[in-house]
Amino acid sequence: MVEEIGTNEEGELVINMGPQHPATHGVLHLVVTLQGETIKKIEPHLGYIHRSIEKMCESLTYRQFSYVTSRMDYLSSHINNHACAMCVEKGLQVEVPPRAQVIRVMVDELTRIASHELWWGAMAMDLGAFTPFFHAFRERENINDIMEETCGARLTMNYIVPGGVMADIHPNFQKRVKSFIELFRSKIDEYDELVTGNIIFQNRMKGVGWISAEDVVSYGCTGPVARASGVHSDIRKLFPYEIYEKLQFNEILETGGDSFARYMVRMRELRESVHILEQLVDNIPEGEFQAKTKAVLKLPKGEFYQRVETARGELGVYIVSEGATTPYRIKFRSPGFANLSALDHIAAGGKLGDLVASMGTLDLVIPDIDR
Amino acid sequence: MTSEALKSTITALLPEAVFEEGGEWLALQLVPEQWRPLALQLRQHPELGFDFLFCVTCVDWKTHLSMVYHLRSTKLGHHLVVKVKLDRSNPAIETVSDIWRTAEFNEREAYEMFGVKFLHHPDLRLLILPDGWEGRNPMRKDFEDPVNMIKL
Amino acid sequence: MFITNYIKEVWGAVKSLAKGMKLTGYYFTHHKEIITQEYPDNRAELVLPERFRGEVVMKHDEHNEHACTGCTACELACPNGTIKIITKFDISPEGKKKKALDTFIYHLELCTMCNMCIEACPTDAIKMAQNFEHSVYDRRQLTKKLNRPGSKIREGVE
Amino acid sequence: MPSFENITNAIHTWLTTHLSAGWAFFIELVLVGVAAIALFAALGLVLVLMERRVAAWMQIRLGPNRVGPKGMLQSLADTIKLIMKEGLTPEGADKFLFNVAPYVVMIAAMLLLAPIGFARNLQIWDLNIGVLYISAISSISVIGILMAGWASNNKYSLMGAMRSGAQIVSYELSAGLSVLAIVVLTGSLRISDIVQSQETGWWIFKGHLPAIIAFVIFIIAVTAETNRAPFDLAEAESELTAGFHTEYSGMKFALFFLAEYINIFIVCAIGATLFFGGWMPFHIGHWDGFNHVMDYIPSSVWFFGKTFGLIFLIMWFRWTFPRLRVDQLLNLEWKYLLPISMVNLVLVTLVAIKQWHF
Repeated sequence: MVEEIGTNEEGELVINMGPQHPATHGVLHLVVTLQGETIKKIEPHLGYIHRSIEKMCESLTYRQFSYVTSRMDYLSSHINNHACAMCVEKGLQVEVPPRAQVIRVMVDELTRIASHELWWGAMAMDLGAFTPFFHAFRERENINDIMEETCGARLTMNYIVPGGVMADIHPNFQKRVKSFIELFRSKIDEYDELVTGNIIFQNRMKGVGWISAEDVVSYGCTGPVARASGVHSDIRKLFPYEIYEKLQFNEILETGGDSFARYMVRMRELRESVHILEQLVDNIPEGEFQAKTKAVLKLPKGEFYQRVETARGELGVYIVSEGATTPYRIKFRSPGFANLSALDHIAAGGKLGDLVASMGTLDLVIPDIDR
Repeated sequence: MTSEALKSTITALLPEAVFEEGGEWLALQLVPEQWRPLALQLRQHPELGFDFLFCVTCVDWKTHLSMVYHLRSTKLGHHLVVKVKLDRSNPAIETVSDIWRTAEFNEREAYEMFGVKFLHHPDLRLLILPDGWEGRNPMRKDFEDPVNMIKL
Repeated sequence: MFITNYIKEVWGAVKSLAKGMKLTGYYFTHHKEIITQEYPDNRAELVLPERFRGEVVMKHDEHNEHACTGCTACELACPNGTIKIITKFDISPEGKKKKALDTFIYHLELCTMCNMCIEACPTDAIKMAQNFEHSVYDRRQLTKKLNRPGSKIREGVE
Repeated sequence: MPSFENITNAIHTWLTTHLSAGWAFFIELVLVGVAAIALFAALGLVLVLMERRVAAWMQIRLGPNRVGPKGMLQSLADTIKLIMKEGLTPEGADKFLFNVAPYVVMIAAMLLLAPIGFARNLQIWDLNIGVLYISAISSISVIGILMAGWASNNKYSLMGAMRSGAQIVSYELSAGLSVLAIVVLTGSLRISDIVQSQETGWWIFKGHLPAIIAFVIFIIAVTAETNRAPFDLAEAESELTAGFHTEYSGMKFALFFLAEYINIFIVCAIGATLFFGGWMPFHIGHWDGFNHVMDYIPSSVWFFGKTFGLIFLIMWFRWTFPRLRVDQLLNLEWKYLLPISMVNLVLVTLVAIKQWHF
């Protein structure tokens, strides 16, 4: 006969969501305590794909280590490489040529769009709508093609290197980006028709997974999660790097603090990224795409911290150098890790279905958390 | 607030504070006992208001460990780096997870990777490593995995 | 008042649902929007951009000559030990000993296509091929020897 | 033109002339059973293929295109795969209930086939309480789902089954009430009477607004009753992995899968019968010429055309909408559908009494 299904003394049901579960987008393991359908507690268990990238980087040279970081948050691999490259440049005090800076920002924004696209499709799928996933991938495919042509790979490009970019842009790059912008502007309205306005979707999202501005800061959430609660956290605005200072764009802020606000922040960021691309696509300055650097890079003794805004929030690269060719200690402050720590706070008290919505809007990428 | 002003405000709170020059941001060197009382002050002092702990790092210096806390004030926009020197054989420091909630996970990570004990931490368990791993700290410099080490 | 609000609410809900259905209905009836690529069938027209990084190959010209001097720059640049270069000593006609390439071993199973070896190569001897169909039944086949049998270094490459 | 009536009558006469009445009746029963199972198998294959095709086209994909011409044999290949698979029974499961549950669901679906009129004079059992019979039997499948969920000894399965129980029991109400609207208009529970009453026009046209409201409620309620998206909470793969059939594999899973599609077919057939006249061709009042032209299209084509139209509608829902949350699902039923359908029933009664319908 059936044994009593594992309830604890209070009659709460403990279920393991993951490590293989459709809603966790990877090998995240959540131990969820439920009372009926209501969530009492969520305990994340990590480490299923922990590769100890920080330790690996200690044995790689300053030129080599950034390729590993593509494998952290693989959806914004360019931006990870960018952070590493800038941190090394900060140590070497290398001036990056303006052409390289513009190219870097452009691929960053393309990556951000691609990442948000995938998030949008995957989140709609979490809520049970399958079609948006394919529609999102259609546009993401365009970005991947652009990346493939210029950077040589589709996901983990290793294109941004210390000193600039690995290769000059492909002759077709500008043309293709322009046609992508045109296409994307029309498709993004379709997204709103299909998902944003949908009454079922809005009911699933509004008022779900609310987090206050104080808690956002206390939990260290950054990126769209923080901005949805009205906290200024866009590194591109707060501590501008590269050419972001000279660009016209808005930091997207919402005040709702719930899943719908987080959704809207990302949807509006898509438009904002397209706006940035529009400003740059015809204004790529001529010149070198890479600064002259030594063959073997050696950072002076000291500590260097560089942060960038990835699609998920603030990524910090902290290098402790002893003056050798390899970093002594390297730490990645990953946005996903902090966002995940708030999950218990955000989703407890909601329904099981709300957990999926909250998790979807936190936009967790597990390799980013597990590093 | 400029780093000079920060320096004087912090010196008023903790006269024996040792500052470190040369970095991007003002850095402060502490011993473990000084850390928690100062942390409370840093969080609550109206002129400091460090409400965002954005990076928690542990560094193994072979002779000792040091915890590095990167702090920022979201309202006032200034930064502070706090470095706490720990004994390598028995590293222990008070937790700050009730002051900054983000520290809870970061301290758990530092606990398993470096073996730093965070006193009064609400839930100091392994987060990343598999159960039964206790005792070996993979991120320390002298750690060698007998099974999976690829030497280059 | 309550009734009008109620009806408005229901009407708005139905309208939002109809909007979505209109979109999916559009795609259902417009098959030219289909983006599926039937992969193994479209091999002929599947052209990858020349920068695509599939695997490392060594360039050989028609005389079966390559440009690799065996300097091991690529081996050093590689972050995961993908490349192993075995050198030998050639005796030049003048009787001088000269270091030269014996075997260029490339572990495709370890390679992450980061392009660092290509960047590091001073003589432009290796390049990335646009081949991506790497699956084999025996992983020993993934360890490749890049210099062709009987090949030698091109004249004038130092 | 050979109609189904002629065929069935010919078989009947042939059997009664060659055999005693009892044997003839028995053989007829067997024939009907074989026909029903054959129909099930055929429907399963067609509907699975249709679902995949609809999904693919809405998702700008090609859909099945490898097995057979244009992927037509895809669902056959799936069936073979599922038959070959090992049917696992998890340890700690209640073996008897676990194995019996898919058959309960399947048998409930099969029983529903009896009173449906597929074409003119082609009906397995024209019983006088046809509509009542359908509402009664369709509630049985929830028992099978609850059995599956409970016996699996899996928390996800249990939660899925519980959700399904709450959902089917509540949506039964508004489905029943909207069916009742047509019963009020017709004045009979017999399916053949309901179809016959639509000779001068389908109820959705004749019954004014109340019939349309009843139809909308009916289609929402049956979508929920068959556990289809956006009401697929019992399976909700992003929350409960696969809900009540998480632990099922092989042929037992295939039975659940098939039962889902058969249920869709049946509820759509009922919807087509009640609101669109079943096998009744499209007739307008007393335009005899027009009606006569319409009669040339065989009645089975009308029936299957309407049914598949409704099935497509339900598939369209599935591939467009996100899923509701469990409390919203119950809210929708108890706060919106049930009050509306009750008011609607009053309206329908008024229409029926005052003879306002055509």
